[in-house]
Amino acid sequence: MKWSSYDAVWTRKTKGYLFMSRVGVVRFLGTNCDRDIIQAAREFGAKAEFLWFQDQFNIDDYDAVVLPGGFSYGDYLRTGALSARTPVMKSVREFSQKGKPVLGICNGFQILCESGLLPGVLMRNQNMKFIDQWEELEIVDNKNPWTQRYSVGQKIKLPIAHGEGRFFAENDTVKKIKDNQQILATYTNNPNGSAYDIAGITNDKKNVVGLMPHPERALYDWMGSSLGKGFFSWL
Amino acid sequence: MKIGVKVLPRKEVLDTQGRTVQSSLSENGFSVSNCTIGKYIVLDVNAKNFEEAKTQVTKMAEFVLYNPLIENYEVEQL
Amino acid sequence: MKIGVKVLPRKEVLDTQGRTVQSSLSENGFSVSNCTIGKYIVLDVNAKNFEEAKTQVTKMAEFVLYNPLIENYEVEQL
Amino acid sequence: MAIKIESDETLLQKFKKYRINQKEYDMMCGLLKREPQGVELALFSALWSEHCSYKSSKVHLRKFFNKNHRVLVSEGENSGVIDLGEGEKISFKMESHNHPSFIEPYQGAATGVGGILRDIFTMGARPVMTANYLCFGDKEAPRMKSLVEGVVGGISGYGNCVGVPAVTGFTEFHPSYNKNILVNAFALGVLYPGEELALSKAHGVGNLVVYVGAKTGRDGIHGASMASESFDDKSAQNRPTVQIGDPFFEKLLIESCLEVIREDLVVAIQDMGAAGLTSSSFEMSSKGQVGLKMELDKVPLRDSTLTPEDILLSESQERMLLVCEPKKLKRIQEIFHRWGLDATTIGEVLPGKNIQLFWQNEKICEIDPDLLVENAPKYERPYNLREAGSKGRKNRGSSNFEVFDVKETLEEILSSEYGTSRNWIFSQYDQRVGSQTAMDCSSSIGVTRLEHSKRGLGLSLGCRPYLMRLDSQIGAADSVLYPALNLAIKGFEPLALTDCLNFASPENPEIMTEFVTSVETISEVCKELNAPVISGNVSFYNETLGSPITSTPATGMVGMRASVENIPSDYFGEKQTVYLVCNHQLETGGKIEEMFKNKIHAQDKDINIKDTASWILDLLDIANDSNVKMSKTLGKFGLAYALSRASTEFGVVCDKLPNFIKTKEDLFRERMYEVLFAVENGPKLEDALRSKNLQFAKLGVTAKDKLIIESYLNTQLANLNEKYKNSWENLF
Ligand SMILES: Nc1ncnc2c1ncn2[C@@H]1O[C@H](COP(=O)(O)OP(=O)(O)O)[C@@H](O)[C@H]1O
Ligand SMILES: [Mg+2]
Repeated sequence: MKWSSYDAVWTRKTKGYLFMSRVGVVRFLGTNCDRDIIQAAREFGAKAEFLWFQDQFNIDDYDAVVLPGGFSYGDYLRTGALSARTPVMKSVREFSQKGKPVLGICNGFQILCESGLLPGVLMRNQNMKFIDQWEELEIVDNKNPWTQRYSVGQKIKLPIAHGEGRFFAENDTVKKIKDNQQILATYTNNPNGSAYDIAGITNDKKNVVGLMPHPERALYDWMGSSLGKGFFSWL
Repeated sequence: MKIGVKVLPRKEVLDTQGRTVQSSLSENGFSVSNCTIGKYIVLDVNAKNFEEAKTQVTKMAEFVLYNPLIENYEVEQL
Repeated sequence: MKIGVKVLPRKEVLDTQGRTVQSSLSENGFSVSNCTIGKYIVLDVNAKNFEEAKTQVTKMAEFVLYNPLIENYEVEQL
Repeated sequence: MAIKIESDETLLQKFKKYRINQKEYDMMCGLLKREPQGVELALFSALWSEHCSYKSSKVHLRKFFNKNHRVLVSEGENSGVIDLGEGEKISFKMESHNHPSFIEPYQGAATGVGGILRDIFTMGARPVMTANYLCFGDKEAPRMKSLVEGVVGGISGYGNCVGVPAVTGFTEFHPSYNKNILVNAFALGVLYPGEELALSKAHGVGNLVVYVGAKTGRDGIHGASMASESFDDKSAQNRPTVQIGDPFFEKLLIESCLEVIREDLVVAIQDMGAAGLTSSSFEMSSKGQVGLKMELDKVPLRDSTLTPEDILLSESQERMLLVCEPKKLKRIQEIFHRWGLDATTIGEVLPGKNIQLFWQNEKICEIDPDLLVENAPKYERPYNLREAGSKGRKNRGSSNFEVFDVKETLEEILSSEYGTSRNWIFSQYDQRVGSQTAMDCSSSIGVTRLEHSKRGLGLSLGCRPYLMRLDSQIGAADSVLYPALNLAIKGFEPLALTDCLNFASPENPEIMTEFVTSVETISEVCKELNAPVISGNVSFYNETLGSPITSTPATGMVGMRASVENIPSDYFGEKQTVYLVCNHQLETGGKIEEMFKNKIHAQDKDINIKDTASWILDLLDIANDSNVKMSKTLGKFGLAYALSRASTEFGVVCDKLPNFIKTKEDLFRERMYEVLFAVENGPKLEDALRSKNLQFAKLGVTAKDKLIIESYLNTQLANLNEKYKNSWENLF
């Protein structure tokens, strides 16, 4: 079976096909949330495996691709800049152009921006420091695969952990993002100076999503919140 | 040949680092009306003359060394 | 008056950023035999001439702009 | 034996350069039966330094209780290892980086984290949590604010990038650290079922010695011997090149080293820490009792002007040495290469037991490593037996401190650097990477979940310097009892301990007395708790121009709980009854000034270690069986402070205080030891406490948004919380 869009994955699930979605988790040098994502995806019944930054992959082999957080290439030069120019990103681009679901979390979000798959850029936090803390988010869009399990306006608690999470784009770009309903989620108390309190955005086709907070760190009550589940439970 | 690439934040972009340094300088009695902080990259390339080196380095800059959304760059010979 | 301060890692000190950027450039087919990455700071100071500005900026550099244990700096007029 | 005494200046100059004294020089000559030549003096200098040889502490460290059924390794390796019983093993250790952090706080602290992580993954364990123990000087002391900022920045910059969560820590301020701050880093790693330990013992004649990781530069040459003397005004001038840490390289090393270890490709592996290539190779060779040939010109260099001696002593970061069978080299190189790293053969294992060093095909040194490792000097430095009772206590101050207004005093404490939240520090640390953190730095212990079994590992750091200033025996006992108590009341059984003993000069008998007392006391408490000391580190010469730091035996205690679900919280919740459970040993405390600047008031009593340890283990049962919803240890500033910290959403209405609290002052005294428990089912807890004959008092029930303590205090929580959470930035 070959599936070309997230709708297909979704249909299969609702129709009760016995099917495991296949998730590719990209590992760059310095990625450090890779094992977390594998664990999260498997927890919800998906078949998850690593994709190596030096290798291109067959886009038909996966139903979704995740770019996990971390410090790829040590965040040197600019966050995400060196990773965005690795061979695996050619496949990720192709994958996303087919409308298949891509999620970039934290450093993954930065890489997606650097590679142009998402608009804008993530800059140093306003206070110039790394910030790890729990934040309340409001889900603004759920017409994309990754937040389909949430309702619009829903408030969820997720942890952030980044030094460069201040979303920036030129005025007309930001306006476009807003008008196109590409804002995925916003912070209730903006921790880093992000434009429009943006915590996450989608591309215009809504299959590519970037998010600064870490849903994989909020899967069970013992982690402090279980409201990050929705990002993976649809897989 | 040693080439320098100066990468500076564009004017319309908020330069948090520059702002922080400026306010720290002002607090300590230095008078600075503006402070902008960017990167300086020194590259050793194999080239016969500056022109040739500049062509090479410009390619690198366009490829990865700067992000046009937020930065400008200049190439100079060292 | 606009003054530029170039702050670069000292030679004997490991430049972690330069090391990684160089190898990434090489992997992408650019030939660079060395890459060093530092900061570039542009300061707007009130001074009659470069000499005066340089004196001011040198004080600032010693105060906060560079870390003498790991960096060197140069002041130039822009 | 007649030894030619080089009376000319060159020898004295050499002594100075290599930080060697005449007596030790004579010892070297005796062992070699000649004078050291060529690079030998450099080798001796490095390996006989206090830092590498533990020459002043070895005879005492041997006394540590360090074996029980769980312990797999507790001496002779990079880090200790215990077995958790369901196929998992863990390895943990704590290490100091005080001197480098004072010189260059960011890089010093960063490389401290890097170093301790290497000690852990060298054992084949994947690092899963870190913690840091920090002592700073008075915040108004010169450079202090920037030291705080730099140290925290360095730990954050390095730890976050390698991707190991920081789950707890400790931060204190006292003028004795003004010119000698303490930066101690802790790391813990796990070996999952079926994964084998890696060791550092070289063996197998013909096997290859392989150098992995970063190239060698001029970083930190003579660092080990520098770290083994006190600061003086000249230290600034003969600083070695600052070592720069590269967390990105470290991350690549972690992944690649674990991969080669998992594939069983290495015979031995060792990180290059203090005294770099010298100590790693000599220790591998000495432990395995095999010879090694090393071609120094094959060592990858960042700076081509390095001499063989520089190469031997460089402390460039992120480098490893390993020994492998020749047929496995190719696969090893493949793996490292995949991770963007180089693996270079620089030598081989030889028959016999000498180390032979070559430079451009010429043998420049041949020496038996045992002369440098096994035969390093061991000193029985003079010390006194600790005098029992009040005579042993140097710093007993008066007890007459006065509290005028409870609320005012409380607010003053909550907004001082001694009592305010460390949130400014730990919000800069990634506390959750790995997605296994069940309790982060905002809690009294750190907890990580074991991926395979779902059990929880708890971590609490010990040593409260103000108690060490009172009395080294009380302080040292507390540095094990307090973290054990913190763990027990959350349901974590104390398993084992690591320590980092920060002291001034061992040549000072008073300091040595505190050192010996600390080691013996820590060992005694560990034995009572059946929690052996499995690893540790000694840092001497923490003094500047003759003024010593507070003797600070920092510890890290690790405990285990059957599950990470429903761990008692640090905060009160709805409809809970609050109890104070106590086992009074002695009463200490006073106002902020007394505790942290001047002398501390204390009763003239000792801690009964046996009694306290068994009380702690009783509380462990209670915490696990009685549906405890909230628990908290009372520490500095006593009950009032603890209640205010536990009251975020819900406070408590204490209508009746126990009879040992009679005055406003009593609300701020620390009675070692007391804990708070809050439960929904009061009678059940009372029965359990009674059945164990534990002393307790009911304080009251929880209430939303307010804290009431008899007629002493009646306040809304918002204000207290605001003071606790947001004062740091006003202070620094
Ligand atoms: N340097 C540090 N790094 C990380 N966490 C820290 C650090 N210092 C303190 N903390 C956290 O702050 C909490 C409160 O600190 P403190 O008030 O000293 O201890 P306690 O909770 O035992 O009274 C600690 O439990 C610890 O988790
Ligand atoms: Mg070691």
